[in-house]
Amino acid sequence: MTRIGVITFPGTLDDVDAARAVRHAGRDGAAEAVPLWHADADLRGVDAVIVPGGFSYGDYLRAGAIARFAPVMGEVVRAARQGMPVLGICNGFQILCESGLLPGALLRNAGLHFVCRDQWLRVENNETAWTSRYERGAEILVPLKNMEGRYVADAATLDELEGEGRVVFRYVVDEPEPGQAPKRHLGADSPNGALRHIAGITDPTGRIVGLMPHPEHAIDALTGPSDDGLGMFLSVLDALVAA
Amino acid sequence: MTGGSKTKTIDNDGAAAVLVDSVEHAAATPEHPQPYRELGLKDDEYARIREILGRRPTDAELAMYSVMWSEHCSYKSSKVHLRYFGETTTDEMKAKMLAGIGENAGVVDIGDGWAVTFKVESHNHPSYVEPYQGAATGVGGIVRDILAMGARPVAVMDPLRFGPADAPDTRRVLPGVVAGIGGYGNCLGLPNIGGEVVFDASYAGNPLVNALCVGSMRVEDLHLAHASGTGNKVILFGARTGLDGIGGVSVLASDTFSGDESGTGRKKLPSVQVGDPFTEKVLIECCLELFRSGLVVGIQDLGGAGLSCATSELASAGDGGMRVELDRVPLRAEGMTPAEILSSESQERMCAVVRPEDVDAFLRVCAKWDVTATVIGEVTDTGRLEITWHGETVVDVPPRTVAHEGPVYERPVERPASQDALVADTPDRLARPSAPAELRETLLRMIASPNLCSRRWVTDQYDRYVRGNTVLAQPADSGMVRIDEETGRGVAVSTDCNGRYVRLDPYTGTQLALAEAYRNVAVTGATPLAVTNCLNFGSPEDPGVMWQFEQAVRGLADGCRELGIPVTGGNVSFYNQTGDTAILPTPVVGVLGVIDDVRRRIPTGFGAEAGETLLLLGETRDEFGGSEWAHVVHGHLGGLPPRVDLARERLLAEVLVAGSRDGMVSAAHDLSEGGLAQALVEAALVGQTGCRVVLPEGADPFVWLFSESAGRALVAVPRTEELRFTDMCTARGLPWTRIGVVDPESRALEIQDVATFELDELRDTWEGTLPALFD
Amino acid sequence: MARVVVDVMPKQEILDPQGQAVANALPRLGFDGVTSVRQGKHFELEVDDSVDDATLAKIAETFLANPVIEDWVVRRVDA
Amino acid sequence: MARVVVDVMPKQEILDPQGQAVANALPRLGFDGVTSVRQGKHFELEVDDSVDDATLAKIAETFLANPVIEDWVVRRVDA
Ligand SMILES: Nc1ncnc2c1ncn2[C@@H]1O[C@H](COP(=O)(O)OP(=O)(O)O)[C@@H](O)[C@H]1O
Ligand SMILES: [Mg+2]
Repeated sequence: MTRIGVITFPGTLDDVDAARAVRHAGRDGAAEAVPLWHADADLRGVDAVIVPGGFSYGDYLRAGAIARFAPVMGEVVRAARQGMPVLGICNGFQILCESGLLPGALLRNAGLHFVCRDQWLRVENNETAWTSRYERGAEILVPLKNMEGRYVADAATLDELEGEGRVVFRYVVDEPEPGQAPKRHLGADSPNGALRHIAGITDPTGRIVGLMPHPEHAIDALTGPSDDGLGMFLSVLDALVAA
Repeated sequence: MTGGSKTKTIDNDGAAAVLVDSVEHAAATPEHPQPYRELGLKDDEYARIREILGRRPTDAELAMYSVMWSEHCSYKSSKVHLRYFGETTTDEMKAKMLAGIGENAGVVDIGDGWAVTFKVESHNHPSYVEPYQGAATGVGGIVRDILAMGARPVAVMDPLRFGPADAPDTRRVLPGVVAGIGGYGNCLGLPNIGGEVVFDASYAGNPLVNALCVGSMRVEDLHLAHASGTGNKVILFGARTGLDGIGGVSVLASDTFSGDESGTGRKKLPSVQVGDPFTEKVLIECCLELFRSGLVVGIQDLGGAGLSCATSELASAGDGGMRVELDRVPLRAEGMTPAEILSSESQERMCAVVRPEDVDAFLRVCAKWDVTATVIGEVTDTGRLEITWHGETVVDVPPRTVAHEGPVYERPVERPASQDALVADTPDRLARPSAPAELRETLLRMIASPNLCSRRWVTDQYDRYVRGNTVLAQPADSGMVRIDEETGRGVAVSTDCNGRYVRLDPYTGTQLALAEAYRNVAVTGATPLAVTNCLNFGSPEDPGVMWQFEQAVRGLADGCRELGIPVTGGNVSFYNQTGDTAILPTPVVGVLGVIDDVRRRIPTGFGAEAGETLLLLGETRDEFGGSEWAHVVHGHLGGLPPRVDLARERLLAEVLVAGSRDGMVSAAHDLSEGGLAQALVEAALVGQTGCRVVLPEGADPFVWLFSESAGRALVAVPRTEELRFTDMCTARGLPWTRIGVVDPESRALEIQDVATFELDELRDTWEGTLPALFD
Repeated sequence: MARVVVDVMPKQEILDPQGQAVANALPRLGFDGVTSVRQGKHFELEVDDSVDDATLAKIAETFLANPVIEDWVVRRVDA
Repeated sequence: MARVVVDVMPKQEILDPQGQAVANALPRLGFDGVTSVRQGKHFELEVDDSVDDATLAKIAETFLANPVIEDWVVRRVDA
C-alpha cells in the first residue's frame, strides 16, 4: 500500500481535506494517509508528502516563514532532495518556497482581500509526479482560497521556469473567448496578481510541486465545484506504483 | 494615603507595586468611597451588594459584580420576558433538546448518535469602534461558546446590518467587519456557510455584527459548565491575561482608594480587544484532544467579563464553592490589579475543572499544543467563591449572587403612540409600475439595490470550503454541512430578520423572521429542528423599545410553539441607538434543520435536470408593507407587514422535505425580500440557466413579481415528476401555480408579456453594486 | 521632495500576536537572548516640500495608523 | 539589554499593493503632494547584551526578511 504523509503544523487547516483526498484516490485500499506532526523529525516511512493548506503559526511573520523551520521540514527537505514526491498546497506551497525547495515567493493578493472562489486552471505540464493523469492543456475547476497567493520571482527565474516547462498550472478566466472553442484564456489579471498567471510550479525533477489552489477540495462534486482535483492524487499513486 | 493601616503593598512578580484592597481591609473601612456609578451600578444595586456581603465590596468584588450585573451579562431588563420561552416550550418540543437556554449554547440530538450545538451572539458596539478587531473577536467568542459544550466547531455564519450602503461611515465599517470575520474565521479553519448583509439608515452608528457558530459532537461527549467534585482543580489555559478590554474597570486602578491619580493610576484604557485566531485554532484542537482523553470534568469559555464570569458561573453551577489564587494567572502586562485581572476580556482563554489525578495528563496535552495552562485554584465545599492575591483574600462571595442573582427589572412597556400613524400609512398610495418597460426597469433597479444585490463581494472573502463538508454555502437559502461522512447526515442553518417588518408589527415581524429562516431550511430539503436568536434592540429604558422587545419575544415563542421547534438559546443586545433613535428592532432568528443524507439537498439554481417545470408554491397577495420595493423605489416604510400563517409554513416545509426525499424537486428557492422576481433572477443566475415564465391569466404582473407574501417557494421539478409532485401538493392542500419552464438552452430570463433579460445583463446588474461601493 | 518614515506599532497594552509568534519561534531556530519582539508597520513616503508637518501628522493619524489600537511616530529623513 | 529595530521593505521592483492603496486614497481624501508610499514591516526587539551584530544580521536575513522579495535594515537604538 502506498503511504502518503500529510503534515500538521499548529494552524494547519486543510490537513483533513488532503487526507480525505488521498483516501478517495486510494479507494480500493491502494493508499493510506499518514499523519505527520510538525515537531517530529520523522516521516514515518511514507512514500510521498503533502504539505497542506492553512495558516501555520498564524502566518504571522510571512506565510510559511515559521513553519519552514519545523523539525519535520528538515526531513521533508532531505527526502525531497532524494526524489520523494512532495506536494505543497496553498500554505504548503508558501512553505516549500520559504524552504527553498521551490523558487520564488508568495505575497499578499494584489486586491488585498482574502479571495475564495472557484477557479479555472490550465494544466501546462502533465509530466510531473502529481499531474500525469491530466492531459496537457486540460482545464480544471478547483477552489482558490488564500490571502497571500500572488506568485512572484525575478524575471530570470520566471524565464527559467517557463523555459524548462516548470509552470504546472496557470489561472485562466472562466468565460471562454466568444466564438472560440471552449478554450478559456488568460485574463487581463490573475485573481491574485500572480506574475505570468502562475498558479503552480515544479522543481526541475518534476517531483516537487506547489500550487495555490486547492485540488483536495475538488474531489467530489457534493462538496466542491468539481472532482477535477482528484487527478493529482491519482497521479502520484501511479508514479509511486510505477517506481 | 487615607486607606489606613491594612492596605498592603504587594509586589507583583517584581513589577510595579500594587495596592490591594483585601476583604479584611474592606471590612475595616466601611466608609471608603467607591466609584460604583462609573462602573455602571445604580445606588440600590450597590446597596444590595453591601447587603449580600455584610460589608462594602472590595475593589475586586466591585469589579466582578459590576460586570456581571451589567445588562450584557445579567439580562436584567430582558429576563422577565425571556422566561416566556421556557413557559411555551412543551415536552414534545424538548424531546430532541439535550441542552437549552442557560447553557453556553443549545444542543439538539440530530440522530445516529450525533448532537449539534449552535448559537448566535452580537458584537455590535466593538465592531463600530474597531470594525476589524470587533468583528474578529465576535467570531472568536462564539466559537469558544460552542467549544465549551464539548463540540467541534464546524461552521460559522455572520448576520450583519450596516447604515446606508453609500454612507462614508459604512465604507469604514463594512470592509473592516468583513475582513475581520474572514481574517478570524478563515484562519481558524471554519467554513463560513451563510449570513446576511442588510443596509438601513437606522444602523448608521449602530452596525449589527452577529456571529453564529455550529458545532458537532457525539451525544455522549456533551460537556456542561459545572465545577463539581471538591478537590478538583481549576485550570486556566490559552492566552495570557492582559489589559485589553478591561474598559470601565480601569477607574478602579486610577481611583485606588486614596483617590491618588499619581501613583499606580492607569489612564483609561480602550476597551478594544485584539484577536489571535492562531491561538484560538490551537486552543480548539487542544480542547478537543482533552475531551477525547476524558480529562475534563467541566469547562467554561472566557468571554465577556472574563474570569469574573468564568469563575462565578462555574462555581455556581457546581455543587460547592471554589478557591482561586489569582496571582497564579499568567499575565501579559505588568502591574495588573486583581480587579483588572478579573475583568480582563483577553481573548482565547478557557477554564476547566479537572480531577487532581488528571492534572499532569491535562498539562501534557496543553504542552503538546504549546498552550499555556496553569492550575489557578480548586473546587471547595464552602459554598463560597474565594479569590486570593498573594495570600490576601480579595474576593469572598456567594457565587450565585454574582452569576445568577443580579438585579431583575420590570421595565415599563408601552406601545408608542406613533405606531398607529405608521401602520395607517400604507403603501397603497405609492405609484406602481405597470407598463412592461417600467416593470423591466423596476426589476433591474431592485436586483441592483444594496439589500438585494449579490453578496459575493462579501462572501468571496470567506473560506467556505475548509474541512471539506460544506454542501451548501452562498448563494443558497441555508448553509449546509455534512456532519457524518459515512452516512451523509448533515445540518442546514439559516438566519433571517427583516427589521422593517418588525418595526411595523414586532409580533408578526418576528414570526416572519422565524418563518423565513424555517422556510430557508426546508427549501434545501432539511427538516427544521431548533431555533436560536440574537435580539438586537434599542434602549430598554425606552418603554417603546421594551414594547417591541416584549412583542418580539412573544411572537417568536408563540411561533416556535406553533411550528413545534424549541428556542434553544440566544442573546440579547440592547442600547443599539444613536441619541434617542433606536435601530430597527432586529430579532435575528436562526433555524437549524437536519437532513439524513446531504446528497439529497435541494440546490437553488435551475438546470440540474434536463427538463424542469417551474412551480410557485403558496399564495401571492397584494402585500407591500415594509417591502423592499417600497423601500428602494419610494423610501417608504408604513402599513402592516405581510400576513404570517405558520400552519402554512409547516405544510410547505413538509412538502419540500418530501420532495427532497423522493427526488421530486431539482431546485428550490424561497421567496422573501424582492418577491418572485428576485427568486427567479437568483435561481437563473446561480444555475446559469435561463427560463420562460408565464404568469397566470389575469394576474397583476407587478403584484406577482414583487409582492413579499410569506409562505411561498419557487421550485423546479423534473418534468417526469411534475404530476406526482403537484398531486401531492393538491392532496395536502398546498396551493401551487405552474409559472413556466426552465430552458436549458436559453441564456435569458423571459417573463412573457413583461420583458426578457439576458443572463449576462442580470449578472452584471446584480453583481456590480457592492464592488462599485466598496472596492 | 522629502522622505518621510512612519512607524506604526500596536499599543503596549494591546495584544501583538505577530510579534509574539516571532518571539516564540526564535529560540526554536536556535537564536537565544531575544526577550521581546513587537511587530508593526513601516511606511516610506515621498512627499513634496509643500507638505508640512501638521499634514503629515494628520495623514499618519487618519490613514496609516489606527489610533484605537496603535501608536505611531513620524520622522523626516534625509533622502 | 539593548533595543534593536529591523525594518523590512518589499524590494523596489516588487509591486506593493498596500502602499499603492494608501497612495491612491490620499488625494481622494484631500491630501495632495504625497508622490509615493511603500509599506513594509517594523520590528522592535529587546535583546540581551550577549547578542552580537552578526547574530542580529542572521536573524534578520534568515527569518525576519525573505531575501527573495525584501530588503532590510538592522539598527541598534538607545533604549
Ligand atoms: N454576511 C454574510 N456572510 C456569509 N454569507 C452571507 C452573508 N450575507 C449573505 N450571505 C449569503 O448570501 C446568500 C444570499 O443572501 P440573502 O439574499 O440574504 O439570502 P436569503 O434572502 O435567502 O436569506 C445566502 O447564501 C446567504 O447566506
Ligand atoms: Mg432565502
